[in-house]
Amino acid sequence: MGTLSPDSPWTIWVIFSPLAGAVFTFLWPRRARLAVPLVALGTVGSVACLVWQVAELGVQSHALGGWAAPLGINLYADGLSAMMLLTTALVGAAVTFYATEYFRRASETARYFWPLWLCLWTALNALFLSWDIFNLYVAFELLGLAAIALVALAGSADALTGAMRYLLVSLLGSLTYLLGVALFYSTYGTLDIGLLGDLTAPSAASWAATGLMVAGLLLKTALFPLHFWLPPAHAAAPTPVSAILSALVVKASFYLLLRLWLEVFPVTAAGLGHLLGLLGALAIVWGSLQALRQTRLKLLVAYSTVAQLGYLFLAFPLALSPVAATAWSASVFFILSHALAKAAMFLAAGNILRFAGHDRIAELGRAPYGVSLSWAAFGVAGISIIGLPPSVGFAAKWLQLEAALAGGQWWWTLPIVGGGLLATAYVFKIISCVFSQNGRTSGTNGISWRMEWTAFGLSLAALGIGFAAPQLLALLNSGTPLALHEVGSAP
Amino acid sequence: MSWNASLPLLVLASSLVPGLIIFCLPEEKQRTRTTLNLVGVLLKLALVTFMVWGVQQGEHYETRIPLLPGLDFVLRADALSMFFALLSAVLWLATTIYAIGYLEDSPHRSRFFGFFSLCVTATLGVALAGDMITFLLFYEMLTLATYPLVVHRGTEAALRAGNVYLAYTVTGGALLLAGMVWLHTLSGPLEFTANGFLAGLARDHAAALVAIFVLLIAGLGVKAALVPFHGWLPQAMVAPAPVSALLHAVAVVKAGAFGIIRVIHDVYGIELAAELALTGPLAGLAALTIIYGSLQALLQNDLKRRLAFSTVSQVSYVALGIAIAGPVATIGGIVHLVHQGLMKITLFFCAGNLAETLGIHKVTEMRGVGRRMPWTMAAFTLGAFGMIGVPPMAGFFSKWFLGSGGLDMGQPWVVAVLIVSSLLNAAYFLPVLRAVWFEDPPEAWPAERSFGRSETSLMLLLPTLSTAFSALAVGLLASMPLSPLQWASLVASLEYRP
Amino acid sequence: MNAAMLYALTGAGLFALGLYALAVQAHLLRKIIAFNVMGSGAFLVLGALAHRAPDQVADPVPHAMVITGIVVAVSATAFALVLMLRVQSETGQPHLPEQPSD
Amino acid sequence: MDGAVNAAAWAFDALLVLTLLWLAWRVLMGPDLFKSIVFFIAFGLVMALAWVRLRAPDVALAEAAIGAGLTGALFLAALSRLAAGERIANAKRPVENSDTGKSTRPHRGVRMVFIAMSALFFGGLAAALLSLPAEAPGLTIQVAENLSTSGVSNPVTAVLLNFRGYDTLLEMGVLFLAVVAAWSLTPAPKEPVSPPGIVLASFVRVLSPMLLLAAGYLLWAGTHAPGGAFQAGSVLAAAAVLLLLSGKDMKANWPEWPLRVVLGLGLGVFIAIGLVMMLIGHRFLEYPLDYAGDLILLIEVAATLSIGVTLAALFLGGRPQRDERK
Amino acid sequence: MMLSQMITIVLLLAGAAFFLAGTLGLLRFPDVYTRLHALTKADNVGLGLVAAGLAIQAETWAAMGKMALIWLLVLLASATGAHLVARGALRRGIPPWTAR
Repeated sequence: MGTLSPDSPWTIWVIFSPLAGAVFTFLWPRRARLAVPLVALGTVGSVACLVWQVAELGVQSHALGGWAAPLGINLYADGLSAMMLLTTALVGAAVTFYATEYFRRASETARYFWPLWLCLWTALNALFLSWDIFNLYVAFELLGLAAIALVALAGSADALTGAMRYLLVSLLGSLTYLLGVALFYSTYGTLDIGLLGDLTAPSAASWAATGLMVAGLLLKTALFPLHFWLPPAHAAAPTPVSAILSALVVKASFYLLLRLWLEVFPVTAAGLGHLLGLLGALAIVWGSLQALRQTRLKLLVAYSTVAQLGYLFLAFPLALSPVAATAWSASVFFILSHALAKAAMFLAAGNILRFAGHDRIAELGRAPYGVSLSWAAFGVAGISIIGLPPSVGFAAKWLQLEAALAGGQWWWTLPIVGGGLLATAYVFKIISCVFSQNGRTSGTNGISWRMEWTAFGLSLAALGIGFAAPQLLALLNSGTPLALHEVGSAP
Repeated sequence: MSWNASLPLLVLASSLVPGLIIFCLPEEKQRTRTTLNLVGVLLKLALVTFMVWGVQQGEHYETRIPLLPGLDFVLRADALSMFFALLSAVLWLATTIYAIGYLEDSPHRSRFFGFFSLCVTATLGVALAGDMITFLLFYEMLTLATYPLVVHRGTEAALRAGNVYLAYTVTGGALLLAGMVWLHTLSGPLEFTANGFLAGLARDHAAALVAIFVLLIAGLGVKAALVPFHGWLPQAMVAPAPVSALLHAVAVVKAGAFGIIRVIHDVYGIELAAELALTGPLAGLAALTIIYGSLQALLQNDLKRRLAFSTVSQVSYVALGIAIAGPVATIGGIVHLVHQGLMKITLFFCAGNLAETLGIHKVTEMRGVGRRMPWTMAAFTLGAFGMIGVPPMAGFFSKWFLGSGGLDMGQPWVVAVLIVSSLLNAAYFLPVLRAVWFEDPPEAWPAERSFGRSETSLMLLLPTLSTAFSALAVGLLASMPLSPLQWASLVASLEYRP
Repeated sequence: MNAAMLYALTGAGLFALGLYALAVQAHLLRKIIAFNVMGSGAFLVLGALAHRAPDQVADPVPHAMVITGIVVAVSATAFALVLMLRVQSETGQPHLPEQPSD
Repeated sequence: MDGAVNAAAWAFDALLVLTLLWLAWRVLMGPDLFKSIVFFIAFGLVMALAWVRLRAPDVALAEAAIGAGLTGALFLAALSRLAAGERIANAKRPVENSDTGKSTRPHRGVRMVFIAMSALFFGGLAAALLSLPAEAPGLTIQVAENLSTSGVSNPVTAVLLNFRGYDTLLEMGVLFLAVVAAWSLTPAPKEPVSPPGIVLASFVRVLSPMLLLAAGYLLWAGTHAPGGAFQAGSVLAAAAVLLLLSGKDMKANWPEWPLRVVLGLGLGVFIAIGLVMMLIGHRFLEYPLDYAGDLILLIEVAATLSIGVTLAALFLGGRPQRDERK
Repeated sequence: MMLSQMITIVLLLAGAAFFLAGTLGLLRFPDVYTRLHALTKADNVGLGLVAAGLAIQAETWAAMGKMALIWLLVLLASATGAHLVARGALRRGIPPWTAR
C-alpha cells in the first residue's frame, strides 16, 4: 500500500477507546460506574503516548484500511493535532471525574450522559486526527449531534430551545461545509488535505468552496455576528456539558478552519484575513460588554466565551505578516488556556449554582462559605482568562502582542489589551460577590469535594502550565504544521 | 538547583506556603494562624538578612526558569533588590504583629492573612525580579493580592473603592505589558543589567524608545501614585488600618517607585535617559505631584485621607531623586524609600490605634488626645517631625541629599520645591500636633474602649513605638556602616561606577 | 452544458430554495423539511458533478459520499423531530421563542 | 437515430428538473403542513429518478428507501404527534388559536431581503459550478484498479466498506448516536393504535415476509450489483414500520436488553473487526486479501440488522416504555 | 426481431393510454371515492401492459419473473392503499357524491 511513515497504532486507540466505551455504557448502563474510569484512563493514556510519539519522532500517520492517500482515508497527527488532543484529554478527564459525582443522584440522565459524552470525545479525537475533508464532515456532524443531545439532557425549557437553535445552526453549518467539499472534490478530484494543499490554485470554484467552508465554520465557531445561539445553549446545559461545550466543541470548528486555512485554501486573501480579524475584535468588545450586562452567572461565563473566541480570530490578520508563526502559535495557546480556564470557570459556576440553588449574581453574596474552593477556582481561572502572568493565557497574550508589534500591525494591540481590561471587569464583578454583605442563598445540598477539587485543579493547571510554554511550543513545532520556522525569538 | 539558585525561591516560599496553609485553616484556629504568620515572617527576615550578608560577601544568587522562548523567569539578588527586600521584610514583621492585634475578633481572618502573605510574596518577588517579565508577573500578582485586602470589610464603600483600585492598577498593568512587549520586539531579552541594555538601539529607534518609556512610566506611575494616576490611593483608605499601612508604606506604592528606579537605572541607564530628555519631564511630574499631594492633604479632614495624600507627595521624592540623577540625588531618592516607609507606617499605626481605641477618624476630633494616649501621640509626633524634615529624623537626610544633589546637577528649582513641600507638610501636621498636646480633650470620646492599665492593646502599641524609634534611630545613626543611608550610597555608587 | 451540469444547477437551486424557506418559515417542522430539501440539493450537486463525462462510468466515490450523507441526514432529521416534539411539550408551541435581543 | 434519442433524453431531464423544482416549491411554501409532507414524499421519489438518470442506482435505491420512504414516514408520525401535543397544549390554554403548521411568514420587507440573499447565493454557486472544467478528474481509475483486491465487485460497496470503511464506521456512529440521543430525550409517545381492518392485517401478513426476503436479496446483491447494507437496512426498517402502523405492539414482545444489543451490534462488529485486523499486524480495517469478501459480508449483515432496528427505533420516537418501569 | 419490438411498442402505447385515462379520471371526478376507482383500476391495468411490453425485451426468465412480481406487488399495495384511504375518508365523514 502507500509508503507512509510507520503507522502508529496510538492514533487508532485514541479514537476507538472512547467509541468502544460509548457502545459499552449504552449496552450495560448499570456497569458504567466501573467502565467509565477505565475508558477515560485508556483514552488519556493513548493520547499521552501519541503526543509523546509526535514530540519525539515527528508526524505520526495511519493509512486506514491500508489504502494510500487519494483513495483511502489518512489519519495524520502533527504538532497542531497533538496540542488539540492534549487539551481535549486534559479537560475531558477532568470533566469525566466531575460528572461521575455530578450525576450521582440523577441516575436517569446519567444513564444517557455517558454514551453521549464518550461519543463526543470520539468525535473530537477523530476530528483532530482526520486528514480527509469528507471524513471531517462526518466527524463534524457526529460532534454536533452529540453536543446538542448533551445540551438537551438538562430537560428545562431554555435548554431545549437552546439545543434546537444550536441544532439548526449546526445543520446549516455542516451543509454549507459539505457544499464546499463537493466543489473542492469536483475541481481537484481528491479529498486528502495534503494532496489538496498542493493542487489548489485560485479559481472561481475554489473561491466559492473557500467562502462556503469559511461561512459554515464561522457559524459553528459562533464568531461575533453569528454568536446568537451560543450563550443560551451553553448556559442552560448541565454544568459538565457547558464546560465541555465552551472548552472543546467550539474550538473544534476553529481548529478545522485553521487547518484548512493553512493547508487547503488556495491563497488566503488579505481582505478575508482582515475581515476575520475585525470580527474577532468586535467579538471581544461585544462579548465582554454583554457579559458585563448579564444578571445570571452561567450566562455571563457563556458570553465570556463569545468574547474570548474573538482572540483566536485575531491571528488571521496577524499571520499576513512575516511573523505568522508567532501569531498562529499564539492562537493555539489561547485555545489551550481558554479550554482549561473556561472549563474550570463553568465547573465552579455549576458548583455555586447547585449550592446556592440559583445563579442570580446580585444575590450570590453570602454563598461563598459553603463552596469557598469553587470561588477560589473561579478566581484563579479568571486570572488566566484575563491573561495575567504566569498563566498560559498570559503566554498567549504575550505572543499575540509580539506578533502584532513585530508584524508592524500595532493597531491589533488595542483589542488584545482592551479585551484584558474588559475581562477584568466581568471577572471581578463576580469575585466582588465573595466580599459583599448582601445576598440570600438556600445553601442546602452539599457539594462533594470531588466536584470542587476538579474545578480548582483545572484552574491551577491553567495557571501552572504557563511555565511549560517552551516545551509546548516545541511540541507544536513538530511537523511544522503552522509553517513555523522559528517561533517567538525577536527578529 | 544549587543552594545559591534556590535561596531566592526559598525567600518567596517562606511566605507563600504559610499563606496557602492559612487559606485552608478554619476561622477559629486562631493560635495556629498566628504562629504560622510569625514563623513565616521571622523565617523570611532571617533568609533576607542572610542574603544581604551573602551579597555583601559577593555571593551571586540567581534562579532561572525558561518561561517563553527568549524570556526567562529570573530571581536575582543585587544591591538594590536587597535594599527593598530588607525594608519589606522588616516592616512586614511590624505590620503582621499590628494586624494580629488590630483584627482581634473580626470575621474572615483566615482569608485576610492568606492574602496578606500572598501580598508579601508578591512584594518580595518585585524586589528580587531579575528581568522585566518576572517583574510584571509579581507586579500583577500584587494587584490581585491587595484587591481582597482593600475590599476586606465588604461594605458598599469598600467594594466601590476596590473597583476604582482595580480599574487603575489593571490599566497600569496593561500599559506596562504593552510597553514591555514593544521593547521585547526591539531589543530581545529584557534582563536588568547595570546602566541599561538599550544603548545600541538609541540611534534608529529613538522615537519608539521614548514612547515605550512613557508607557512604562505610566504603568508604574499608577502604583507609584504620580499625579494623574493617584486617584485610587485616597479611596483605598476605606480598608482596615494594617492594609492602608501595608499599601502606603511598604507594598504597592513602593513597588511602583522601585519599578521606576529599575526602569531608569537598569533598563534605559542614566546616560540614555538623559540623552533622550526623559528625566526632565519625569522630574517635573514628580515635583508637581509633591506640591499637589501636599496641597490636597491640607484640605482633608479625615486623618487617613490626609496621610494618603501626604504619601502621594512623599513617594514622588523618590521619583524626583532618580529623575534629577547625579550620585547625591540618587542616594537621596533611594534612601527615601526606607525613610518614608518607616515614618509613614508609624503614622498609619497611630491612626489605626486612634480609630481602634477611641473611634477617632477625623482630624478635628483629635483635640487633647495626647493626655489620653501619650505614647501613641509621641510616636505620631516623631513621625510628623520626620515628614516635615526636622533633623535628626530620617526625613531630614533624604531631603538634604535631594536638595544638595539638585544643586550639584544645576537644578536649583529642586531646593525651592523641597522647601515649599516642607512648609506644606508643616502646615498640615503642626496644627494637628498643637491640638493634640495643648488643647483639652472633649467630655467623651466617640467610641472609647478601655484596655486596662495601658492606653491601648500592647499588640498595637509596640509595633508603633518600634517603627517610630527606628525612624529616629535611622536618622541618628545615619553614618553607621549598616545604615540605610550607607546602603543607598553603595547602590548609587554601583550605578555611577566610571 | 450537458445533463449533469443541469442537475448540478438544480441541486444548487434546491439548496437556495431550502435556505430561503429555512429563513422565512417559523414552524420547526417546516424548518426541518427545508433542511432535508437543502440536503438533497447538496447531494445532487455532489452526485451530478461526479458524472460530467457522459461516456465514462460514473465516479463511485461521490456516490458513496452521497449515501453516507443521506444516512447522516436521516439520523439528524429523526433527532431533530424528537427534539421538536420535546420543545413543543415544554414550551407549548412548536416555534422557537423570540430571541431576546442581544 | 441517436440525435432523436438524446433529444428525448434532454426533454426528459428538463421535465424531471422542472418537476423537482416545482415539488420543492410546493413542499416549502405550501400552506398546509400535511400536503407539504405528501409532496415531500413525491419529491423524494422524483429525486430517486434523478439519481437513476445520473447512473447512480445505489444512490437511487438509498434515496427512495431512506430519503423518501422513511423520512416521509418520520414526518407523518411527527405531524400526528404534533397535532396530539397541540390538543394537549390547547387543553391547558384553550384561547390561543392552533395553527397546525399554517406557514406564518414575516412581513414583506424581510422576505424580500431573504429572497435577494438566497438568489445571490444561487448565482454565486451557479457561477462556480459553470466555471468547473469539463473533464471530471475523479477517482474512477484508482477505484477500478484496486477493485479486484477489494473483495467485492460493486465499486460503490467497495468504496463504502473497504477503501473508505472509516467513513462508514463514523456514519454508523452517527446512527447509533441518533438513537441514544432520541432515547435520552423522551420515553416513546403512546400512539392511540386504531384496530387494523382485516384487509390491512392480511396485507401485512403477506407483505412482511416479502420485505424480509427483499432485504436479504438487497444485502446479498450488494457485493456485485447496486444494493448493500444501508438499502437492505432501510427495507427492514420499512417492514418494522409497517408492523408498527398495523397495530402490532412491537414494544411489548421485544425485551429491552436484546434491542440495545442489536442497536449496538453494527458499530460493535465493525470496530471489533477493525481492531482484530490491527492485532494481526495489518493496519486498521485492512482486510487480508482472501478474506476481504467474507469480512465485508459479515460487517454488512451486522450493519443491516443494526440499521433496520435503529431506523425503526427512531420511528418510535423515544426509549421503549418498558424501560421506565424497571 | 422486428415483431417483438412491434409488440412491445403496441403494449407500451396501450399502457400509456390507460395511464392517461386514470389521470383524466383523477382530475375530472367529483369526490375522493370515485377518484380512487380511476387511480387503482386504470393505472394498474396500464402498469400491467407496460410490464408485459418490457418483459418481452427482457433477456433472462429471471428478469421477466421480477417484472411480474413488481406488477403483482403494486396490485396488492394499491388495492390495500385504496381500501385504507376510503376507510379513512368514511371515518372522517366525507359523504360519497350522489348524482342529483
